[in-house]
Amino acid sequence: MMITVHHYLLLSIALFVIGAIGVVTRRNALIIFMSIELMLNAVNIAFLAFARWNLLIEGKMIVLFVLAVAAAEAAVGLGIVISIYRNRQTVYVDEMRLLKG
Amino acid sequence: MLDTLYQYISIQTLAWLIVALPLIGAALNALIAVGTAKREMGSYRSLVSFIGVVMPMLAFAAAAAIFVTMTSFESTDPSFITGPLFQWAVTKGLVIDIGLKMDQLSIVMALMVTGVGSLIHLYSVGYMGHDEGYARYFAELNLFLFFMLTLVLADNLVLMFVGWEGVGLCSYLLIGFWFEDIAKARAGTKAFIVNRIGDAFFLAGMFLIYAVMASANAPVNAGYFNFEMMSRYNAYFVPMAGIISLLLFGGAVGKSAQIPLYVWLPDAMAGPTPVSALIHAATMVTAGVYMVVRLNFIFALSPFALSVVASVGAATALYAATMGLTQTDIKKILAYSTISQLGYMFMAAGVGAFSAAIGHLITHAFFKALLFLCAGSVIHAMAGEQDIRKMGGLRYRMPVTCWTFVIAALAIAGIAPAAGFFSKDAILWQAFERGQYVLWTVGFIAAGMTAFYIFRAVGMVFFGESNVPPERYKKVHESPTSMAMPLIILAFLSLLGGLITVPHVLGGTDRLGTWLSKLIAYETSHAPGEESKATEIVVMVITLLWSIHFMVLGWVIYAQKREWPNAVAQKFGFVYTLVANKYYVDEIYDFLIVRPLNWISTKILWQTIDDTFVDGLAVHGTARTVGVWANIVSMAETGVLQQYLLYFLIGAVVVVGYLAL
Amino acid sequence: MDLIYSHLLSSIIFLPLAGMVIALLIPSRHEKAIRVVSMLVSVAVLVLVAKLWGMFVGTGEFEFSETIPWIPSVQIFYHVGVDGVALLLIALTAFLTPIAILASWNEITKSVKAFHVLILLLETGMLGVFASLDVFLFYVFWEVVLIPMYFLIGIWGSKDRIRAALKFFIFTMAGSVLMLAAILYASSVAGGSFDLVTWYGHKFGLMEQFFLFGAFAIAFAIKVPMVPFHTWLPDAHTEAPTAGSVILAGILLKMGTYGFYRFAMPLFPLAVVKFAPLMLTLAVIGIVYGGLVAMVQPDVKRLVAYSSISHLGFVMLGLFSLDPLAVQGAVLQMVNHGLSTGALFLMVGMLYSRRHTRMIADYGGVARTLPVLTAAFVLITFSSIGLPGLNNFVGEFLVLLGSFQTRTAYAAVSISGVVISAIYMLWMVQRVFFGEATKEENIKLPDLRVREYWVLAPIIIFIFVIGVWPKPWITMIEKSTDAFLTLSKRVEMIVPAPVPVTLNEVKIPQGGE
Amino acid sequence: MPQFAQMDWTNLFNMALPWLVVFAAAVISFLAAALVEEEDSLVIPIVALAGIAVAFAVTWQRWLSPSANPVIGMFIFDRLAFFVWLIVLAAAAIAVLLSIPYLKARSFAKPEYYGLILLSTLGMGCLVSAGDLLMIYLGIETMSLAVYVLAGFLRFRAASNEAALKYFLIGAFASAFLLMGIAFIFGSAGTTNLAVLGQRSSEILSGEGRSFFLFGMAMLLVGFGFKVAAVPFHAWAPDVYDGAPTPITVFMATAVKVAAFVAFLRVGTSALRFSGDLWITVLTVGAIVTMLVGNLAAIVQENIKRMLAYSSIAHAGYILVAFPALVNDPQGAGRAILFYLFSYVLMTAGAFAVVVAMGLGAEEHTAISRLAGLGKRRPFLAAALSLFLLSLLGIPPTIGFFGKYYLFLTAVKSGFIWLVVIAVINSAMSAYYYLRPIVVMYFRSGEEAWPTEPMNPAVVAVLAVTSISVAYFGIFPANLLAIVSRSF
Amino acid sequence: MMEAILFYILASVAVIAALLVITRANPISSALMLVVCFLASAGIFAMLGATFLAVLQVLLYAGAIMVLFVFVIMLIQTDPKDLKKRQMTFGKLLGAAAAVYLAIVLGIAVWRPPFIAAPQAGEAFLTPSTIGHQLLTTYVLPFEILSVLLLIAIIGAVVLAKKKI
Repeated sequence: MMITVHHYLLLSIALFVIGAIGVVTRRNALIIFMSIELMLNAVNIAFLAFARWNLLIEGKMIVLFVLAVAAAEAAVGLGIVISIYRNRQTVYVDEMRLLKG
Repeated sequence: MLDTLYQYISIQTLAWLIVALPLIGAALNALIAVGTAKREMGSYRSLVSFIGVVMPMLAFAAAAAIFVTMTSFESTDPSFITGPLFQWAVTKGLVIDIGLKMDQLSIVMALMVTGVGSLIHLYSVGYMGHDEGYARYFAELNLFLFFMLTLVLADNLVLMFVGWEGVGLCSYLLIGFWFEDIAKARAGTKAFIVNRIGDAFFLAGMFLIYAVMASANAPVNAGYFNFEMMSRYNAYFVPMAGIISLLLFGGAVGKSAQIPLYVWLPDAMAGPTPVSALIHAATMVTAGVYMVVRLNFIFALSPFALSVVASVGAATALYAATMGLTQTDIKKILAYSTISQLGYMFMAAGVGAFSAAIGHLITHAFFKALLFLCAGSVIHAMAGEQDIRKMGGLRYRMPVTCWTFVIAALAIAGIAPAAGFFSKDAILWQAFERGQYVLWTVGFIAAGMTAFYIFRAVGMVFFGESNVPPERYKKVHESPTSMAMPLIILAFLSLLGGLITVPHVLGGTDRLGTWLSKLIAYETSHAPGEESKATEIVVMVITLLWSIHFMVLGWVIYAQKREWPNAVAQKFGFVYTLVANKYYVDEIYDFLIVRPLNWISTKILWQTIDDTFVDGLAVHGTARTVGVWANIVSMAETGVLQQYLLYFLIGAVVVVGYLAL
Repeated sequence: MDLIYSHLLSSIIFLPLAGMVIALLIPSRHEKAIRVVSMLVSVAVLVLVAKLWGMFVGTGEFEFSETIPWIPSVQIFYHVGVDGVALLLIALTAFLTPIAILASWNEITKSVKAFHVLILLLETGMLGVFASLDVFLFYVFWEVVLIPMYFLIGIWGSKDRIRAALKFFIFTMAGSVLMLAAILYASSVAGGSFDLVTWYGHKFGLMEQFFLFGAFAIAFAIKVPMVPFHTWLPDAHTEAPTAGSVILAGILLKMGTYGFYRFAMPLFPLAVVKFAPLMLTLAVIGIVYGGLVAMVQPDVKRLVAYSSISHLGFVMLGLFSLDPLAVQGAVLQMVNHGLSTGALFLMVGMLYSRRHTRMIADYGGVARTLPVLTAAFVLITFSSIGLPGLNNFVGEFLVLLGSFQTRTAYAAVSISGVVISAIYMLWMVQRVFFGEATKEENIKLPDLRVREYWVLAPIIIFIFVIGVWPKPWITMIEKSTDAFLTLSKRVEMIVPAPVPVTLNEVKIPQGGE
Repeated sequence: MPQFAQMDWTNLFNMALPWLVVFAAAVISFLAAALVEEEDSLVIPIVALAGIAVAFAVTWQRWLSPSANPVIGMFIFDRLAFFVWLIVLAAAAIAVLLSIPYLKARSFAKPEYYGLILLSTLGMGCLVSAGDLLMIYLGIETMSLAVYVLAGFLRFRAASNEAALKYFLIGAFASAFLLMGIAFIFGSAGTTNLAVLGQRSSEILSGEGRSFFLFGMAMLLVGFGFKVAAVPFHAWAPDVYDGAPTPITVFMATAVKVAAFVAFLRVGTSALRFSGDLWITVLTVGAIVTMLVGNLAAIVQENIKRMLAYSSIAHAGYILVAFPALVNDPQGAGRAILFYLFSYVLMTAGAFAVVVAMGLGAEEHTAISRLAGLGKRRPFLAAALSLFLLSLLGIPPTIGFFGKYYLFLTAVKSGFIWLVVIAVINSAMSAYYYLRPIVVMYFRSGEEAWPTEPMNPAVVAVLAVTSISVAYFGIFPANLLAIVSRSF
Repeated sequence: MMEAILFYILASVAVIAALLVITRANPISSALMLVVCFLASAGIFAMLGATFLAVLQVLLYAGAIMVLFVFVIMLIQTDPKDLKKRQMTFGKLLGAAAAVYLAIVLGIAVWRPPFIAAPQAGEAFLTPSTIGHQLLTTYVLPFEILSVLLLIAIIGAVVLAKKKI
């Protein structure tokens, strides 16, 4: 039973899709955000799998950057969530329908 | 004397003057009319009269001078052309010159038009004397003369058409002269529109002539529409002659008020009576006849077309005469009479007796103008009353009018030796001689009716007891000299005008026929043999007796036994109603053409096709569809983030699915 | 002055624009000054056009042509020039614009400055459309015309003006964007050039011709307008102010027919063969249908608008019958329609300014109170009907005569238009002017004012001039229409050869049969 | 991948100088924020503007004399980058200028604001000169992160919060897709360098890496589709444009979009176009749907900001019309896209500037009906808005017309005539909504004497520059066209 | 073989944890499950030879970021009873279906021969020193940009989240 790059990719895709499902099904902004983090994590797995199989260091370096960017995004994203909570006392996106049409 | 004239002015210029003088008069009077609009005319009135009357008279003088000159020409063909004043249109394939053609036919017409025209202008001075539109009236009347002379003297078909339409315009303006009466304005509109229907055919005929001339490779430079050229390339017309003739005749039917387009003429009586006399009796309505004679070289090529012309003419002659029997409006009687007489002319043309047609045209101009002017005189005296049932016994109050009217009535009834006798007899004889017995019979019957209805009018208006209220009757007076004078002159002409067409059999020379013979392509001028001579005299006498019989009948019944007609009318109630209502033709046209056209235009074309389908369904429908989709697309933007994410995901799935599989 | 004379055509095109700038600089409270300046500028344009007319030879080629590189990297040039037809229409534009300004002298009181600025801009656009020989340039001017007219209708129009303006804009826009697509495609197959003369020399493929012609034809047919693309016209005409209606009917509609004359037909002769029956059918339908619908309109302006549809049907009939006489007639008919319908709108405007209604039913019997206006109106009516001796007859006669020779059936049906036009016009005149003045308001109305005489007199003079002596006008356009026919009848197309892009002195094939 | 070790530091410094200037200005503005006491001091915006101006001048100078060897590491300092960055800088300057009165009117002139704009601009600089997918990702993130913050900058306003949240969540979601795409492209090609990808993509596509490569490409397309607001990845745009502070809306609609498009263009020309038909189909369909949805939805908008947002979606659709042409005629299509982007920035910025000018009172009024009678009250403002709208509509002689013309010409030349026909029909449809504000301004009369505030000099400056440019380049596009041609 | 067992264990933990993340009503539970998922992923990272990144994942992600998350959750949500009831809507179903379809499509696209094992030799082992070297040579430009990014994040978070500036 050989574990090939395809196995890792399938895992990555599975996590990515689970994240995507979470994004489209949940209404809590925080959980949506977490789902997105799941997707980024899946991407990282894909990068590393490819790096491993192609014997390229670039893949791993990119993951490093992705991690950093994800952290930065988390900071800003949580800031936004807090500021909206201050105004509206909610984090449910279906209650935010001020802008539409 | 003429030689002195020609030292100063060439005969060509003189010819141009015939046309130009009325135009100048029209222009001057139009300026006065615009200048005095909404103001009192004051002293301008005499200036207007002067210009208005003198110009036609000068034109008449010019025409007379040319006529005299032409008769004195020694060559066999006295006709001449003026040459182009200017070229109206010149392009590859089309040359139209503005030129006049003075020949035997046109000069006779010009004489008649200017002559009768001058008299009627003179008459109008008195008749219209107190109208506020005096200047306008004379401007329009002069303009009419201009166009009529253009029509008559034109050397090509297009210029003739200019005159043709121009007289239509003037007719429109003059019928609706008293435009404040909407019925009169309506009559003018109707006249123009009905004429236009004929003109459309005329145009089509012209286009076919062009096609023929083009196919004949005629030299373009001379102009395809030039009468001279057309007659020169006569032979090429053979294949198309029938259709061309019929189309042109369509124009004539409109202008000369034949079946089925005669309906405008009775209504046209709404105009001032001198106008009716000039335009709707003497000149314009005869333009159709003139055109047929002018183009006789085409008509003669198609026996079928000629037979159509003759049949329509005969039918109209009889049909209009029947309607003349029952009318009670004096002008209407004369109008139907005019239609009927025009029918005679077409019958003559149709059997090929073109010069007889012109002969009747001329004499008819005299006596019918006279009839109208007399009627005008009566109406003038009766303060606008036109119903003959409310007249009677007027001969004591206005003798000149009465006796001139009687002379004209004799003429139209065809009682020898008045003018109408010779000209009408010529037509009937020509029909008879050529074996057109049906036509002859129709014409014969109509002749009797003519005599009857015209003397019915004579009887009811001038003789018998007066139906005029006594106080009014006392006020009735003879017309002033300016009006009486033309009556007398025309009476003279009506009495003696027949001399120009006295046939050989009566020892005459048929001067007109001889004069015109050069121009007539196909007049079977039988040298009358002994047999036919006898026949001719027999037929003539029968016709004369027939007419006299009806004349007397009409006079007796309506001057003496006025209760009879009512009895007859009651007995033949249905027929009487039918005829008295002019066979309901106006109503039928209204029902079959006018209303459906209006309804279709309004309901189907405008409201259904235009508003509902094109604009509504197609244009606004598109807009609405776009609007609906816009709303749908806009509604998709619900404001809920998850929806957006869903669109995103579905989009991604589609893109990835398409690319990755 | 020399500069103006050496670039006479360009000076004519851009003089109104310069006038517009001047008008913009005048503070808007000096209304009189703005009016005077606009009037002077438009008259100056007329004078220059007269000068141009005097120098015009009439060779059938494009004269006064000027070529300046504009966007050379995409082969777009400022290339203008005129043949007889273009010159005639330019003259018409230059002639009607001052009249429109004069007609608005007292009528327009709102935003006077903007009004004149827009009129002058409009004039530049219209002149440019008729003078352009570069298709891109043509399209630019074509669209430039759209905006000022939109504002003219939208700001100074009557009640329903907004909808009418929008309809006008979107209709025209819809057509012209298709034309844009066609222009793009045609240029891409014609070697990237936008020069009309180069295009004339290019052999477009059969299917290409069909599609390109279709796109051009829709754009122009909307502008003409041909049935069934006509429904914008009654609305636009009805709602537009007098000057707008005059220019719209007098000139803008001619842009459509001119488009057919200059572009759609000579460029795509094979398509002309294919589509002629369709176009002729539409033209004939327009003649009859427009007339019949005009007949039953309750609104004078709508009536005149529908009559335009009918009249322009004659123009289209003339163009598509491809007969020399018919084409000449069609061109004259463009001018004649501009004069007569322009005058009709002017007079309807005069009536409106007195009575503030356009409904026929509100009038009746005004002939008594307005005798001179009535006289002029009847005159123009007969011009519009096509009375011989007046201008419209010349065009109609030539169109019918010519088309009768090549397209007998269509022409035969179209002759009915002659009757119908008499019906609707005279019926309208009868209802508006004749009869007894039963309505209080109609009894006391002032007759023509001095300014109104000046507005109408020039048009009436030309109505007579063209009607009585059409020869010089025909002579002026003859060579051009011959060239048009030569191009439009190229069923055997020119041998495909790489066309040199020499823009100066390119000659189009000399006319002749 | 070019080795960094060999890189010429001097050259890098030389080339990236404008980037550094902007960064320096940002840092200075943050430092100044600590020193300046009053909130609405003009010092910080002036610092920002000065930085942008210097950067602009330097960039222009670099454009005039580009380096012979533009590739430095993951950057490509070519004329394209400089030209686009000029546009971006101009857009940033416009955003800064408009922000001054806007924030002042709302008493919320926080000093961080301008620094964030500058940093975002810097991110765009990286994006437009990126020669590597990683750099594209980082550029996008840098640019977007700042804009997320800016969109939600008016913290007290619910709409602003909401806009920021929506933008952020969808943006992050899209980044995940983009990254996944990069991962698979990396996996199939073994590199993220665009130049190398360009050389090898045909080989990869015919090899066994094909499916990975196409998968990656699809994900990448999704990511870019989000950034340029192409349908169906557009849904955020109207809400975010609507809710964000108007100067930031300008910034998003112009600078962000331009940068994203240029990055897309770079990727498209280097690698993706070799997939030929697939690429064409997806982009053709995308272009059509984007135009349709944008134009349709814009028709029913009552709010001018939303209307312009949909309009900008539609314009993205027009630009996408030229993308399929990249396959056959990369140069022509690229130039057309660049020209259009330039014209798009001018007219969109101008139109939004008018919206800003209208919103300098106590409240921000963005309902189209509020424009009633503006033609009378503020003739210049109304005329400027009309000009921009007509330019957006594509009426000559405005730059919008020539841009559209050039764009469609390219597409036609590559044989996409039917696509162009659809595009022009859309263009006609757009007349519906572009004319509405004009109708309201000129044809309807408004009772109130509103807006009461006098024109702000900063807004006037923006309006003057944009309107004159729109008109001038519309009539004489030749010079601009020459610049564009030398940039691509 | 060992590798396979390890892989399947870690993978199933990660997937199950991920599923729990998106199904828990309470964000706290989700956050905790996310930590589990990240830890499992760290294991996967290590298996793929990126030990340093695995460590980083644990420290940075499972540690720092998730703590931040939990802080925010605690900050804004006082009572679990306030949590909204989850509801099934058509949109959600459609979204889930689309995502599943995406997974199938991707699976088919990815699951294609040749299935090859990872090459054993020549693997570039990513040590901290390699990373440092790389960051300052090849990746120096992205690294600099990253610094700008982080600057933005800091300022942005402050601007947005601070109660009063």
